[in-house]
Amino acid sequence: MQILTYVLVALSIMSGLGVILSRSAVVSAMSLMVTMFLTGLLYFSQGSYFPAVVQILIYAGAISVLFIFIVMLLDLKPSRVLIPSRKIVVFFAVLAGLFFAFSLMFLILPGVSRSSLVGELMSSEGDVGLFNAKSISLNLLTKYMLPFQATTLLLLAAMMGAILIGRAGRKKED
Amino acid sequence: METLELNLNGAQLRALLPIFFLCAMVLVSLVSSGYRIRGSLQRSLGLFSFVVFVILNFINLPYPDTAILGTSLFVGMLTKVSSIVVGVLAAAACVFVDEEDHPEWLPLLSIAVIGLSLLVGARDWVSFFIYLETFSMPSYVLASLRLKKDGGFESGLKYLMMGAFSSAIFLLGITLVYGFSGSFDFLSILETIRSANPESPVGLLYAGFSLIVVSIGFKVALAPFHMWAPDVYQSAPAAMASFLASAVKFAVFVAAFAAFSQTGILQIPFLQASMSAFGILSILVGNLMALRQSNLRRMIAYASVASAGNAALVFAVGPVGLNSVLVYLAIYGLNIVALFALFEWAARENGLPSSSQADLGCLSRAIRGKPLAMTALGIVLFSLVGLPPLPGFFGKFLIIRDLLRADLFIEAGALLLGSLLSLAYYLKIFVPIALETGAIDGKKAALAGPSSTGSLAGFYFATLLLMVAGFSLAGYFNLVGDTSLFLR
Amino acid sequence: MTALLFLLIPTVSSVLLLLFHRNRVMAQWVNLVFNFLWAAGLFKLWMEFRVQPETSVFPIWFSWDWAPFIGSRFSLAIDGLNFPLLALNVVLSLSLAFYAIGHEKLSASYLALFSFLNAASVGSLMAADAAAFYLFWELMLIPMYFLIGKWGSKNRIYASLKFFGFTMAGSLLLLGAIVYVGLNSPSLGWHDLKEQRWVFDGWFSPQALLFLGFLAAFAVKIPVWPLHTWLPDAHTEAPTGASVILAGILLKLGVYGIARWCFVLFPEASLASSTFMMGLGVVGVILGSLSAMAQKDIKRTIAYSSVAHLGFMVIGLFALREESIQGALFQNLAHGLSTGALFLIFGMIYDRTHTRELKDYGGLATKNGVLATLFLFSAMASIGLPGLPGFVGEFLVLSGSFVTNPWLTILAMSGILLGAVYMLSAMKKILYGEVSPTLEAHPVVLKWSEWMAIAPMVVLMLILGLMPQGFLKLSESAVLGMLSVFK
Amino acid sequence: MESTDVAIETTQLLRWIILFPLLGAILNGIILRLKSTKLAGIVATAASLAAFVASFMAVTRWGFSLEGASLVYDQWFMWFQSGKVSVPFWLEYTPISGIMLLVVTGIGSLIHIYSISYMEKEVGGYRFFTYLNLFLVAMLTLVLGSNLVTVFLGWEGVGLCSYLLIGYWFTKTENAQAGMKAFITNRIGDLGFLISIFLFLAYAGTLQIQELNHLGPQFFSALPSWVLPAALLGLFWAATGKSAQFPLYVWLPDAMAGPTPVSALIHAATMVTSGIFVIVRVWPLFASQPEVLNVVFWVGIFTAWLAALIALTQNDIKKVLAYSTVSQLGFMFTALGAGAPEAALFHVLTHAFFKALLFLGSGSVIHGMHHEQDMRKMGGLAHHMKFTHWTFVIGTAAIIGFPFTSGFFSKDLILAHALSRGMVPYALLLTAALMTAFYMLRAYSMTFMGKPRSDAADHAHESSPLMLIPLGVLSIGSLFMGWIQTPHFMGGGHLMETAVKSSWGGAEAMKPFAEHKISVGGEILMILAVVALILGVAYYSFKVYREFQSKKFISPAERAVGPTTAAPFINASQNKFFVDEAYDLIFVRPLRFLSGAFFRIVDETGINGLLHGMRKSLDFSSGILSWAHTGNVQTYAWYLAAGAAILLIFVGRVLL
Amino acid sequence: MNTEIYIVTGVVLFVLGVIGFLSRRSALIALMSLELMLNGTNLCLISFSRFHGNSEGGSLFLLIVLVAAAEAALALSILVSLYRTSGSVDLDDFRLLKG
Repeated sequence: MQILTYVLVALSIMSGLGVILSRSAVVSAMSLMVTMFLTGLLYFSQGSYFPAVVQILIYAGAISVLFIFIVMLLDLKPSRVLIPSRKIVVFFAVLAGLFFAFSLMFLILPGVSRSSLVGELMSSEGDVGLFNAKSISLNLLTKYMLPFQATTLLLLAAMMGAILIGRAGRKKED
Repeated sequence: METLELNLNGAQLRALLPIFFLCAMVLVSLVSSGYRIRGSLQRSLGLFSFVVFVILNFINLPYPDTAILGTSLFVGMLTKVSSIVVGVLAAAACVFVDEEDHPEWLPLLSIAVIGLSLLVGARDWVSFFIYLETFSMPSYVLASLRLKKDGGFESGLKYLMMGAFSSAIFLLGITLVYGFSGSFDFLSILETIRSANPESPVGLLYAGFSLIVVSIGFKVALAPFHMWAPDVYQSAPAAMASFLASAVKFAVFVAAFAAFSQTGILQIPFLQASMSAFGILSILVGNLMALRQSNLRRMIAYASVASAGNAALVFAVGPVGLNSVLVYLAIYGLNIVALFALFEWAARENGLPSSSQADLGCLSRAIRGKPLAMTALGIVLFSLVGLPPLPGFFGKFLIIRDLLRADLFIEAGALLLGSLLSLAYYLKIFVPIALETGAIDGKKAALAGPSSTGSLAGFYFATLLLMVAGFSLAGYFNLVGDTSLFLR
Repeated sequence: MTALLFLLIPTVSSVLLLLFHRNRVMAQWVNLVFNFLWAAGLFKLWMEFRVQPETSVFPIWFSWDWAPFIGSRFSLAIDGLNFPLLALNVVLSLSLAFYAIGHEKLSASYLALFSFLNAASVGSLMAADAAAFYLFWELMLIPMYFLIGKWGSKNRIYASLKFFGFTMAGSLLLLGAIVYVGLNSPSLGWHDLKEQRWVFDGWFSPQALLFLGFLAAFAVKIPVWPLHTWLPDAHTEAPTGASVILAGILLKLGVYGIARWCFVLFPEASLASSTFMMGLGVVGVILGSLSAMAQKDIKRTIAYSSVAHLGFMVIGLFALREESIQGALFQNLAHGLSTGALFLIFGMIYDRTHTRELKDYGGLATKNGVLATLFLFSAMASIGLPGLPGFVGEFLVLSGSFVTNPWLTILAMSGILLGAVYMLSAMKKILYGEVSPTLEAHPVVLKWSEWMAIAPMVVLMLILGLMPQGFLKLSESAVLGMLSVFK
Repeated sequence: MESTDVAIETTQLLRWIILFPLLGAILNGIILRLKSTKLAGIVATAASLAAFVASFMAVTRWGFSLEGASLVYDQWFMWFQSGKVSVPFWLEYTPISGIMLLVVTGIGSLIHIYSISYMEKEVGGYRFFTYLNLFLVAMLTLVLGSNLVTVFLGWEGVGLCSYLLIGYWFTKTENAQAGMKAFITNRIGDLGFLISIFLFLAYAGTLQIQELNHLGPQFFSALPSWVLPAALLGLFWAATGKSAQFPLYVWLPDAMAGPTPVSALIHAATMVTSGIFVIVRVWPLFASQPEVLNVVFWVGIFTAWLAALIALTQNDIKKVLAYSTVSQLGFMFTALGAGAPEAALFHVLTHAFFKALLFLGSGSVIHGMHHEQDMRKMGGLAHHMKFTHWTFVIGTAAIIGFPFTSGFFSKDLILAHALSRGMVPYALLLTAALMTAFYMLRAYSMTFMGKPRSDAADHAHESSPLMLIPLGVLSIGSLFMGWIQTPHFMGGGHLMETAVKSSWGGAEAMKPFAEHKISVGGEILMILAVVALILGVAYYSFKVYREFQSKKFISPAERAVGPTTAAPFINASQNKFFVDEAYDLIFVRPLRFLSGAFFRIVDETGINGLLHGMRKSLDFSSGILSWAHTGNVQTYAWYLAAGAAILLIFVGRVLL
Repeated sequence: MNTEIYIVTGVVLFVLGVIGFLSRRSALIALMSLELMLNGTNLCLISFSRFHGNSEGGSLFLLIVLVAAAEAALALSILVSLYRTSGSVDLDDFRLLKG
């Protein structure tokens, strides 16, 4: 089980690398989808089945596909990661990223390993009732009712924006 | 398993009434924009809905504080006052909305107002995040409402990408905090911190808090996370830009202040210090950058970075500083709205389609020989500079008082220095308008542009509101009394 | 109530004058009427002031709870320290109202700004509350900024910015200090603040820093060397009226402010800084005089002479003796009148010739003997000829400071000599010799209103010079009361 | 007033002495502003005469010797008072004031009368008379003032009037320049006066002259030892300015640019002697400080010598008289320095008469010559201007000390006192007296003897009676004034001595120097020798210059003094020993340079430069910042990420 | 299985996203990197939630998915329009507003 988890972790990181390293947007989008999927599997591996399902259905299934659609739609030429003027950008980006990672790890790991967080996750069988679709939905419908409702407004706004902007982009062609 | 508790009692319903009303108005305006009704009508509708929103909040003022659905909304004095301010700012922005704009601005603006007024009442990070997104999403659209004109796409894309990026950082932050405490609730987090033992993974907590601070810094455009602000303030439609620069900044600041003080961020000296460090940096960067701008809106954008810095300094004071942040930013917001309206009007007078490219010559060509407008401009600018008895002075005064009370001399010094630097560009505005007598380079285009009366009205309206705000300060302090009441 | 009335008259007039922005002449007359009204207000003030008991310390005449949330009441008070300056302000303003009559450039908005400036300056003189004081202190900047920037001469925009920037820099420190001073006080009122005693042990102690904060604003305004470089520019570029008020009232507010606020609130720090500030005063006197000699521009010369004279006042203040402070306060009036008159008279000449260059002048005494005499009279008053007010002020200042620090005083006395050098050189060039082509081309013939403008100043100078005792008595108890904090 | 056993008498008479001329000045200058110079002159003269009458009344009332120790005050009003400084505007009568009053108003009135005619052709001459009256006001204030500040008021007032009158013909820049020079040089001196005032105020606490006299040396000996000498030297320094002593005498010759009556009144008879007058008023203090007196003494001798040397070669008649005045003032200071205030004041009195006479005489000549002042163009005027000639002779006789004229008595008194201080000073002073004889006879001969050397001289006319009457009156004074104070062996008057001694409000002055007794015979012998010498020199000079011809005497002084080896010296003398040039080089130019340098270095480069530098650095830093704002969204995000990373690192550092 | 590995994975994914966002020239890929960041966050969130044994993290996870979808939709619509108007989705091309 543990080995499986390590394999999944390694794979997901590799596919994550694929997202940011590939020359072609299509490859990136596919890698993204794979990463999403692998992450879903990671959820499974720790027993969070409902999130895992959601992840695979919505993320890997919908959002990634949306990206792929757009990539197809735009018909982009493969872009090089390293073109001369961008070397410096890449360098600084990697630098910032490494610093970010380093400092995060530096802060998190000692705490995590020192504390009560160390140890087994609760076994996947014992507490299915606690951590399933129902409990999550209960939260959303009681405690987080208001934010949950607010997301409708959020989605409405996003929808209006997409329509508005999409229409405007089309107008140009007319 | 908690019991399903969805019954709202009367008090809670009344507390929610303004929000409900605005939600209803979102639908109404959505319909009206679908029918492409006349711009001026849409404007009136907007004005109506925000004025009613403000009135409803006013009516709510005397009622006792109400918590709704646990931690997701707390309707207290702070929430109500902030809602009033946000509503007023939105109404002021409504007055000079461009009639040619897509009528969808109204539902979007209403959603943003809802998000902002909820944000202040959020008492857990989940709600906070969602409310944050609730106003962010329409903001992205509002920023790119101009679309192809004036770099609307570009600024919209930048704003959206940056917003999403900072949201991701914010999310990581609350995730880490959650990892530490196992809860999103502000007060429980504070409890966990209080009961933390040496074994507790405080690194998680601190890392989370830091990331939250950074992303909030982004939202209120603190240096060095401010760079989106000039682009957006310049290229969004004037009214929307003024809303983003005033109401959003106000509400996020106040909400962040409330959240930070309740969840214990303001009890951590280092984060307080880093907040004020960002503040000092903002003051320097904002003022210095504003010095070299020729585009009026860009200049004001940088100036607003500096003002955000002023407000950020108060974080170093701790929870007692809330009142001064609130007053300062509310007044500042009115100033900004007035200025944006004025710029829009000046651009129209010059036959420009919008004020995105308005410069000083443009403004002075328009305003010369109009004593009333010049007086109002004087009031607004000197209020920004912080000259008494204009309202801007009191805001600054309160901030300085808080800073000095906490013996934060460097911060106070930075604020004063910033005020001095800001003189250079605020006074520059007067030069071609009131001081030079010769003709101004460039010429006034034929008046082919859209009508300008709305923007002028917006300018006067905002200036009037500014003065009213100044006069009602005493009443406001009577109302809220002791500042410690503010935070429960 | 009278104090409020006195404050409201110029305020109201500034608003009303705007109504006449289409009719310049009308506005000028209305302005004159308002100034007479103001003078009447002063008279009423005087009648009430006269019967006020001498023992009362800075008695409050008017109070209004305007901003309780910052602990401030809008209160106005009058005692012997500020009353003479109020009177001076009225006199100068009346003079300028006469001067404005028939002047082509002085439009309604100019006059309105001017009235506004008047309101602000008397407001800051009367304010008995730190926040109210700061309010008026800052309000003075706005009209002055526009007066210089709009109605000034060629370099006016630079000058107005410099003026605003310098003053604001000082004011902001003042603001910081005011805020801090009020933190533990029941209110920002002068009387409450006076009761506060701040710790003074070394220059980083609270009292010292607060003192410096207050001092910064006043030192810029005075201006104390080396903060003076805004003054020559502002004076030179400003229109005549603004120059007169700048020299006559605004600079004086710095001196007044130090006496009113710095000394009373921070006695130990004042005492400790005495020698240093006197030293700065001396440097101001000497370098101001030397710089005045080097100028080729007449208004600049007069401006630098102000730097030197105000240096004397600084010396007098910080000598911290009754006679020297009295002298400084009296010098306030004397310098206000003499330098005001110099600016006014030269302004009238400038209105006709449009040049400030010394080399363009000569032989004015041939063309207009009376004006030349008055010009010379003012110059003599300015360099402290006995019998004219400048002497009394300088004499008292130096006689006081001589006791405190004889060496600095002797150094400062060189200013008396240098003053004569630059002033008389300038006078020689302007008044005497052959008539210059400029004056030949532009005859300087004054209107009746312009004579009316000069007259009150000259008469007052004579009265002050020969019978200063009444004015000294006026401020005596206030100064003594102020000095009592040092014991 | 401090309580003394001195009786105080109050009066209101004294103020009228000042008020009359003031009224005259106001009438002339402000109210009437008459077109006719003559009428204006009459108004002014009336005012002056009224003052003379009032002075006369005062003198007759109190005389030249106050009984016992009484003080006469006119307690007019409190000028100003604050803290320790109390300056009442009181007037005080003392016997020496009485003498000065008579001199000032008397000679003043004569000169007013003279001016009516002298200035009759002036347009707007009312200005002149206003200034003259104002001068009287100031001078009388100086004389009557009861405390040092009131005296200072008069002191500066006369300076102002002198400034105005020297520059009266202001269209010529040189005249205005001369006025300014006078004023500024005097101001240099005035600083000493002020320092002295401040010292008295700080240490003695009073400025009333009689109180200071009463405090006396005993009081001051309790103070730091430098206080009194410093204060007195300050006063003396002021006196060197006002009374034209080395080093501040340079203004007086230039002051001759003014109208001649002014030179007579201000720069010969009255104002320039005020330095001596003031010193005499506080004599009890001076008498206690022999060191200070020594300074006074040597400065006096040096000045007398130097000025006489310069006067030897001057060709401008007024310049000769001016340097002569400086020289004579030097005599007076020598007298003071020798501890003989009465001698000094006596010489003041006689000098006032004969020098005024000489000036008015030269004025008459100049008037007759149509404003020609160069003696080389005169000659033979004795025939054309008989009356003027004879009065000039009397004046010359008086100044060179012709026996039994006024100058004879006063000068011999001074010489006698100088002798008591040693042979060297005596010899020096005597030389100066001999030089006086030489240059005066030279001036006389060149002007009146020989043949006319120009058309103007040929057609010179005698002046009007209005100008001649004052000449006559002054001649009488010059001849007989000496008899009021004669040597002891002659047994005559000693009015000066008594007047001076009773002018200190009852305070006693010690004798600063040991008396040097000379036998009466020796004294007579000495006087005779002196007279003989003087007359010899005078005759030589007369002989040499009687036949002076301008063509022949290109450098007349060269011929006079003898061989060519002296040429550089003559050149130097003619050029006033380059003192003006030296001052220009040492003081004026450096000052001008300093002013420019300070202005440029401190103000423009320093402070303004700093400001501009600050602005530039702001521009520069905002330029750098602007470069950081690339406009690329990824840069923006980079700052966000980097900011977060840095914050995290700092958190880590703080935390762990 | 301990939580550590999941957290580390989440953070690494997040940082990979950051690097991608900062360095890739194509706006599209930058947006994908953004999704990667959110994905990393989600992983952390779920792990923490799982660890603490309460479902709050799961609730937030759902909401994040929702927001991410909305953001992606809006961003992509802007991108499409941009591509249509300017023919490019390169971020380097959009720097009219600067300084």
